[in-house]
Amino acid sequence: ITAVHHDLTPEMIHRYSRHLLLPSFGVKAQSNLINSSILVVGAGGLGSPALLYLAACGAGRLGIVDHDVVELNNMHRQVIHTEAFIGQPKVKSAATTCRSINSSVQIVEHHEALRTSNALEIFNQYDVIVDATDNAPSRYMISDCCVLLGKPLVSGAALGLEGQLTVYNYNGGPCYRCLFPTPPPTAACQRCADSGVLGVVPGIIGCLQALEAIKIASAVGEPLSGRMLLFDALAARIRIVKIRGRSPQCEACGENATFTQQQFQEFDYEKFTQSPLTPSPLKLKLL
Amino acid sequence: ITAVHHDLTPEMIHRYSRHLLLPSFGVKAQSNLINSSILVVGAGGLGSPALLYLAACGAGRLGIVDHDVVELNNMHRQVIHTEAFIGQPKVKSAATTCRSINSSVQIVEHHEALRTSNALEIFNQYDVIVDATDNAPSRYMISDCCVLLGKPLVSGAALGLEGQLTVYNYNGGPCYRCLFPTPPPTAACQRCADSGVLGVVPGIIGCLQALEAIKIASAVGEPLSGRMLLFDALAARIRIVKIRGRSPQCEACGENATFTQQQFQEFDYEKFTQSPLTPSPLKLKLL
Amino acid sequence: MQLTLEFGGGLELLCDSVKVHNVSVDMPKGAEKLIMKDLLGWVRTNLIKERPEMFMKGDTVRPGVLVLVNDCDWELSGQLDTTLEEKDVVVFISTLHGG
Amino acid sequence: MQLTLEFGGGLELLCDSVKVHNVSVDMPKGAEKLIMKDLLGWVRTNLIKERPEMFMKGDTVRPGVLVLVNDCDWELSGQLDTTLEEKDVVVFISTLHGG
Ligand SMILES: [Zn+2]
Ligand SMILES: [Zn+2]
Repeated sequence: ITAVHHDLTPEMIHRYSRHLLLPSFGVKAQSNLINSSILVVGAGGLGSPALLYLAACGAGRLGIVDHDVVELNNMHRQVIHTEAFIGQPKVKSAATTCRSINSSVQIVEHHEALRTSNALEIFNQYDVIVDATDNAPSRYMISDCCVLLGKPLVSGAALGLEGQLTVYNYNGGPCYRCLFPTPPPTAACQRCADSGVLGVVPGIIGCLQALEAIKIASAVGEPLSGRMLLFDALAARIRIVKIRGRSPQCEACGENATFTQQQFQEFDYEKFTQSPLTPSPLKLKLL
Repeated sequence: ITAVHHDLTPEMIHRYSRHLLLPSFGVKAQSNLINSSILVVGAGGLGSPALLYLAACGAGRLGIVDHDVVELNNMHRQVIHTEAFIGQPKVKSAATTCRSINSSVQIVEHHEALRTSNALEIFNQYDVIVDATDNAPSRYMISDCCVLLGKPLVSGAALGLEGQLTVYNYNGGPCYRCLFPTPPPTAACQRCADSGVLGVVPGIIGCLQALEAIKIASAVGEPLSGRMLLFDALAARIRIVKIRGRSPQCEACGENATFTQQQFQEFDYEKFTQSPLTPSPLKLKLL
Repeated sequence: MQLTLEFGGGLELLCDSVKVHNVSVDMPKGAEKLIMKDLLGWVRTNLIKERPEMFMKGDTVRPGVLVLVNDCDWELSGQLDTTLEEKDVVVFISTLHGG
Repeated sequence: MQLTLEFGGGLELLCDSVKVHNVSVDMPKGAEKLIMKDLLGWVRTNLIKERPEMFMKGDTVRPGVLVLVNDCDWELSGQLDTTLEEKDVVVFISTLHGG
């Protein structure tokens, strides 16, 4: 390895040596990563593996937004949480695990629900946003906020035995509204809590989200922008398809879009999607 | 959910409720999983996420084989280990984390290097074997042992920014030797320690290994047998290709194969592949 | 015309939970080609067994459904006017929100 | 004949670290088809820049290399005798052992 100017301490050189050995990653990409900040919205099924790998890889500052507490029925998929944290805030539990695997990363706890009133201020503090939420209004809100602030968005979703992944608002690519200008009917917005999910499916999608966030933050490779990954766990089939580019007619990012931060703060995402941002839990009856 | 005979305790019904809700998984598959045993060979880059998700999902008994200790330069990818366990056995560290996320799973620690002298006895105790090792002789040894005992083998590999995944010796499908009857030249057998690996790449492959092991143990879906997944992280490309079936000429599993347990125990895998089973660590020099 | 139609993201529940359908679709009478508009009508009549409003709205797919012709978003090939060819693969997939 | 050749699992290092090559390969003189045996020779002459012994051994690929023609193991299509068609995609990939 040749001499390159870098900000790596001897401890970091040791810790990240397997990254530094890679010709296509190396000191430059690791330095980029260490100087970057990444926000993960949601410390649940997708956020758990995303946070584990983003902490391990050496992202400089890692933020976690979540308002929820750890429950026993999360633990089949939310592997960042331990039984000892049941009943405690997910943000606190996730931050504790992240710090235990990499004490050199700055972990920021945002223990609050993401709302139009706090999203701009929180997102402003990060370079890359990871959407690891579980409902339609959050997805529109997060995408719109990323468009307003010019932040790349790594978006993952998982339900049942399927998963989806893409990167929005990156380098001239589409935003969430370019693909989905009109919200789906409420009946089409099932969540894991209602319909179930095989735990390892968000595990796979969340790891892929971490990879895309790492690629963007370290400026290596080709992020999954303008493309979408579709994963079918039962059949073991994966498609990576080409999706539309930025829509000139998009109300958020289009040529004549007039959506302002002020309008964002007043926009009612729950009414727009006819779904709640923080749904009530389901009670399961099983004989 | 209708009444089905099952072995689930009320605590399990609560914990696995998102699996039980799934029409294509449900009580039957969860019961199969709880009554199954899975062995993960290697608690490193692939084994870390595989073990996390296999513990979380409720595999009844989960074995871990590894002889190594946790080092700082493992931590960028081996997210099951915490800094507190640096210098301690990986098996102990991994088992501690598994127990902390699911105390209802029986975790078995095999703190020893896998050798021809102990492999048959260890593998005999499990239904499904996960190969999460990092070298060629181990891969031949594990495959041969699975053929002798009739165990399905979920095989993953990762190096640099690429990963590979398939299921061997499952339901009439090929074994490792069917695909690779002759070992590659030593120069083609690079390991992560020599050549580097982006930490999240084994993360993704290890999660996919957990998924395939879950599908086999719970008897749902189509395991990746006779097919191989090829992953290119930098380009965000994935191919799932069709590979050859069982070879009639295979020395391990073919029609006229005469390979016995006795011969296995005497076979020199290090000489066969001209590579060590437990290679010496690399010293990295970085200016 | 032989086509492969795939449903995902929950849309398969509208077709007896079958994800992959290998089908033969005739050209509309008097027409020289089959376009996506024709295919949507055919799918609604022949494959959708329940809740058609979860598949279509007006003369196109409902909001939240992506349509892919040979792994490419139909917005890039002319949407309802996309001409189909022998052996094309058409995927209908509902966007997921879970996590 | 237009072909797409891809190298992976480290084999791209033998071709200036380029993974995907869109190439035009002529039929052998007097032959009516191009088979994999011909293509291997062409690749060795035109694309492999270093350590050819890491790509071939004798007249076939070295042990540990999988060859895929249109996403299908060449063992299923006749190995060295596989006939190539216009626009085929041929992947050469070295098996990985890391973890
Ligand atoms: Zn837009
Ligand atoms: Zn075999």
